[in-house]
Amino acid sequence: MKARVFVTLKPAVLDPQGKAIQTALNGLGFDEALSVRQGKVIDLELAGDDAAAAEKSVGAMCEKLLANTIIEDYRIEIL
Amino acid sequence: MKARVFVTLKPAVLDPQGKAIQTALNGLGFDEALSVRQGKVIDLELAGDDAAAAEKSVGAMCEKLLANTIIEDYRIEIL
Amino acid sequence: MTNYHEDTTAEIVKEHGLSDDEYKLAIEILGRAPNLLELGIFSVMWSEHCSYKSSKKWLKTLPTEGPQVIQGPGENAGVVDIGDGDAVIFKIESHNHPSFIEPYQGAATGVGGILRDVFTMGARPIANLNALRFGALDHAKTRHLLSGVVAGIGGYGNCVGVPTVGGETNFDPAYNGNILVNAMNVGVAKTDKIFYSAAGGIGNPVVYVGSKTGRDGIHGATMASAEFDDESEAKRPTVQVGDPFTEKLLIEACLELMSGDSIVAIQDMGAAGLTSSSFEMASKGGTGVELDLSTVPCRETGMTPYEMMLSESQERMLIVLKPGREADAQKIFEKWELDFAVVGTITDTGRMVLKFEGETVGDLPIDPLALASPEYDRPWVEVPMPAFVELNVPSSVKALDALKTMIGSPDLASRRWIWEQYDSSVMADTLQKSGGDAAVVRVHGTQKALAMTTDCTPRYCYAHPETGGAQAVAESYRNLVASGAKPLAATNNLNFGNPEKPEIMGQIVGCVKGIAEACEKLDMPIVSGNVSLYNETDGKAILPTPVIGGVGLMQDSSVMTKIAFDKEDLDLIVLGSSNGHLQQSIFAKQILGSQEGQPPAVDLDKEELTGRVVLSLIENEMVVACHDISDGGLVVAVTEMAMANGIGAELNIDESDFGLLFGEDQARYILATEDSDSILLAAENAEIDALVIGKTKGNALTLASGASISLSELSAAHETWMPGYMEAPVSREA
Amino acid sequence: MKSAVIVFPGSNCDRDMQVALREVAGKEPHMVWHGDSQMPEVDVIAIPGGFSYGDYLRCGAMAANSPIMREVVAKANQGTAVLGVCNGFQVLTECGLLPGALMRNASLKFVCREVNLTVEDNTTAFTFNYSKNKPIRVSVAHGDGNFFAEQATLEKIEGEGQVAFRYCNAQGELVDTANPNGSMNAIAGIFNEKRNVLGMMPHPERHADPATGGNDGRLLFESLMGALS
Ligand SMILES: Nc1ncnc2c1ncn2[C@@H]1O[C@H](COP(=O)(O)OP(=O)(O)O)[C@@H](O)[C@H]1O
Ligand SMILES: [Mg+2]
Repeated sequence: MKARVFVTLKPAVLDPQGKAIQTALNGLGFDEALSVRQGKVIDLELAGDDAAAAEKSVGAMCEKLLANTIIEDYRIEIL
Repeated sequence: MKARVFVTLKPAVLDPQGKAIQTALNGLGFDEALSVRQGKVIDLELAGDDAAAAEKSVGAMCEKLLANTIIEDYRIEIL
Repeated sequence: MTNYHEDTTAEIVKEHGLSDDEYKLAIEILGRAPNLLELGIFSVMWSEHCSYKSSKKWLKTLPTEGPQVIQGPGENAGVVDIGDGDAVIFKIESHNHPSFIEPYQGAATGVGGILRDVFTMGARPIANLNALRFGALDHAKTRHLLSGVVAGIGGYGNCVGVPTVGGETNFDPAYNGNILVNAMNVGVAKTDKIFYSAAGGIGNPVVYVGSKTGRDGIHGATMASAEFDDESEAKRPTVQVGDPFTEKLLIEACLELMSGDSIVAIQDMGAAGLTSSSFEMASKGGTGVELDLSTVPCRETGMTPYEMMLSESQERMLIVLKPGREADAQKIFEKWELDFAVVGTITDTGRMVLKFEGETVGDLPIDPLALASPEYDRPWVEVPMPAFVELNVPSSVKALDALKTMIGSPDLASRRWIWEQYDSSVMADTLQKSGGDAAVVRVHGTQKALAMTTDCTPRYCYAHPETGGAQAVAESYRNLVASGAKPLAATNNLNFGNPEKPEIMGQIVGCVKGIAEACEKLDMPIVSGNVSLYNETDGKAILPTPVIGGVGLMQDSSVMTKIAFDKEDLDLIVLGSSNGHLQQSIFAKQILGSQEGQPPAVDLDKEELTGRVVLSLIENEMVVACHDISDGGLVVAVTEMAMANGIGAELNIDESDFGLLFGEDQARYILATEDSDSILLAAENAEIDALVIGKTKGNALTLASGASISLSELSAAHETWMPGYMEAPVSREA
Repeated sequence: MKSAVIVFPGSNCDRDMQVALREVAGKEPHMVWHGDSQMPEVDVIAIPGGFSYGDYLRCGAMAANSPIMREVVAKANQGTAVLGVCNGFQVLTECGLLPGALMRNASLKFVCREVNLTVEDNTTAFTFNYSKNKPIRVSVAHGDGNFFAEQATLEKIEGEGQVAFRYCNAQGELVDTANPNGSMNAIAGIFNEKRNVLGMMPHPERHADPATGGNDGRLLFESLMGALS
């Protein structure tokens, strides 16, 4: 069973990396890039095949390790 | 118009981050994590509202800047 | 008639880079046609990279011995005695091509590789240096390559916790398609705890430790062959990704194992991974080796013996243990969370036998293959000394304006933007980092310190290879001396174009000749090194770039000198002869637009003598600050000394004496002193020219005429060029 | 003063910390491996710099979850002095002993240079050998030292006087060019409320010997020595 976790900076947190990418894109002539934010995506291969259990366990992983909830939000997809 | 780009290491490329996360998860008792790979997700806010044009321009951004196609694959979603 | 194994075809043999003659020789050695796995092994063992087939003949002419040398070239790194039972172990290595393909990972894995060469021998790595060459500033890739390479070097070195303390950086259009990334590492070991790579002890276990093996770095050319058609080429990266965290664990685990007595031989898996490491260990030990490839820890499923033998996955080592020590060793590697597997045994057959899933999949004789690796005497033409060129300085040129232009130019501007991305003070023994002459790192827990530097002036080497080769060694010698260290020995990285062209071969021969003479005369034997050839794109070669990595010793680090003026009213003395040699200088290039003529002559007797005198003056504490004179000449050197601490100088030099101000005559040092009488006397006794050029004073640089420029103006020019260039917005054409 | 230095896989300033503590206290610190679950009885626990677990997910995140950190948190709550430097600071925020988070440097580049710091409070065990009016000079060497806290948290940190050090110029002025990483309010180090836990990005242990960079860092260890012996 597979799960995907998105970890993104909270909207209120400055994202210098996203900003740098946007500046670089604009510099390359991609003026259409109005704003850019960068996050992490973590793909997990999980034992078992109970989606609800997987969602719960991945949620615990996020709280414990995968995200720092002071600055980051996370979202889980069970695939 | 919004687009999302997933940038992931090609399957055969060593992913030290993923490996370290997996070891840490297992160490925390999440034995169900069998394998972990980490990638980037880049969220773009784009000018215009032509989905086909957006897809094309984001593809060009990926080739030029967002992904390192020597070691990374990318996938685009127009939202 | 040539014949082929059923696995292979003429096409596949060609893709492996073997010439017809080499293939015939392979058949002769085996007594049959090699299968694909064996062909792969021949190909990597006889590649330029592993066999040095074009350069071997000339490398043999380098001086490699001396009472201080414990181990010269031929092992993973050179070993030099520094007294009290301590040894310094060091080497330089190139990662040019990988860094051009993928600058971050290419440079990072270059650092990882050279670290392994050094700690394999029992040393704790204590310092990294890097010698970098990039293309034209307006070339589309230069900025991208430079930022990626610097981030990669920092990313790896910072994480493993070894300070990066020095290096050099040049730009020239000749490197547009072939940048140079040479990484040097210096480590310290106990002389009775040095580990070598010669296998021994029939029946001893061969152990694999570190990371798992993946399909990294297996050569693109071999992808087409039948074995691989089930996966697309896109999935088979030839770029290796470095894992500095694992390297750090590997260092600690290996040093922990080395503190006991379980190891017979140890070798890192570098280029050509498992093949060259096992081959070299067996060949050096005069033994055979049998490997069971089914036991190799693999990162991916379905890996073939061919892939395992040729993989260049990073952070791996091969160890021959004493019998019965497997469990002890395993415990250490498990503590550090590293893979550990017994993969084979040492045999007395003199052959390498490869087993996989119970079958023999390869069987090759070791010595015949290793010793028969080709050695070429490639044709070469001597590069003559260019004609003397008279350079006239137009009256419109003003010395201090020229100085400001030069000090803020890409050739001489500060590299702070680079070195601030490197952790230079971790390990808390760095006494002197980037920004001066040599870097100086204390031998932990002692008063001793090691000085280290990398040097090469490619424009001199191009003008006249023999002079340029000697100059690189001489400059390295001077940088060590100027910091107060006695030069000990050197490593070298020979970067050139295609050796099959007689004029390129002529550059190689000339540079090696110059290096050999200089190392002999300056008593800096070459103890290790690396050769990187075929640095060409579209038939255009790089400038000949034989980088010298010099190492020196200070018995008492409290005598160390720096370049900074630390007070006013110090006398400034130039030691050595100033003849006003402007040809091939930065002044000629930047101000006169000339890149013609002869490089400055290198008089090795004078170098040796002047260095010896300067060192004794430093050791007798007569010198407050010291700097050698190199790129840019005397006034550039004074400016660097002044900017380092914001204290200026009044020079009694004529504004129009361009030869004295900017000439690049060799064998010269600037000394700042409170004891000029003693220095002048010492110079007179040694029959060395000495010239009092002025005093430290104020916060400007002033010439005899009263013409003056403030240090803040000079510093601004010096410091702003690189950040300005690197941080400028990406251009639309890029 | 009895001390312990926690060693994680990937720590690389553990020896530097060990030397500084040994030199000042005249006693060999305990080097405590991350897998150990027993913490020796000590007066101060130091979490050194480096790249624990490669810092691959987020700096300090994995180390914060290691068994030994449960012990460190327990000791800190009982009042033992805890010093986290660089990666150690990141670990302390990740495990909740200190507020806020350390993000990528604003320049997006690793930065190693000497910086000047104001000493905001010289009444603590860590700082009482410092003067409030004289900036100190130590090195930073990090890629993720950009201190961030939500507005309310930041106000609380400031209001309670929990800021230990700020980046300043040689004259002690808080100017943007002196801030090497973009930290909010130029924060270089903070205390917990009880002032027994200090996290800081700059490396005092690299400045505990005049030969390698002066004595300004040593004074921190001497303060501890004075307060805890
Ligand atoms: N790539 C680099 N990495 C680290 N330090 C560098 C690098 N390039 C230049 N430097 C530093 O910049 C200073 C000036 O370099 P260089 O002009 O080559 O010195 P020198 O002329 O004394 O050999 C030296 O201290 C050198 O160590
Ligand atoms: Mg020099």
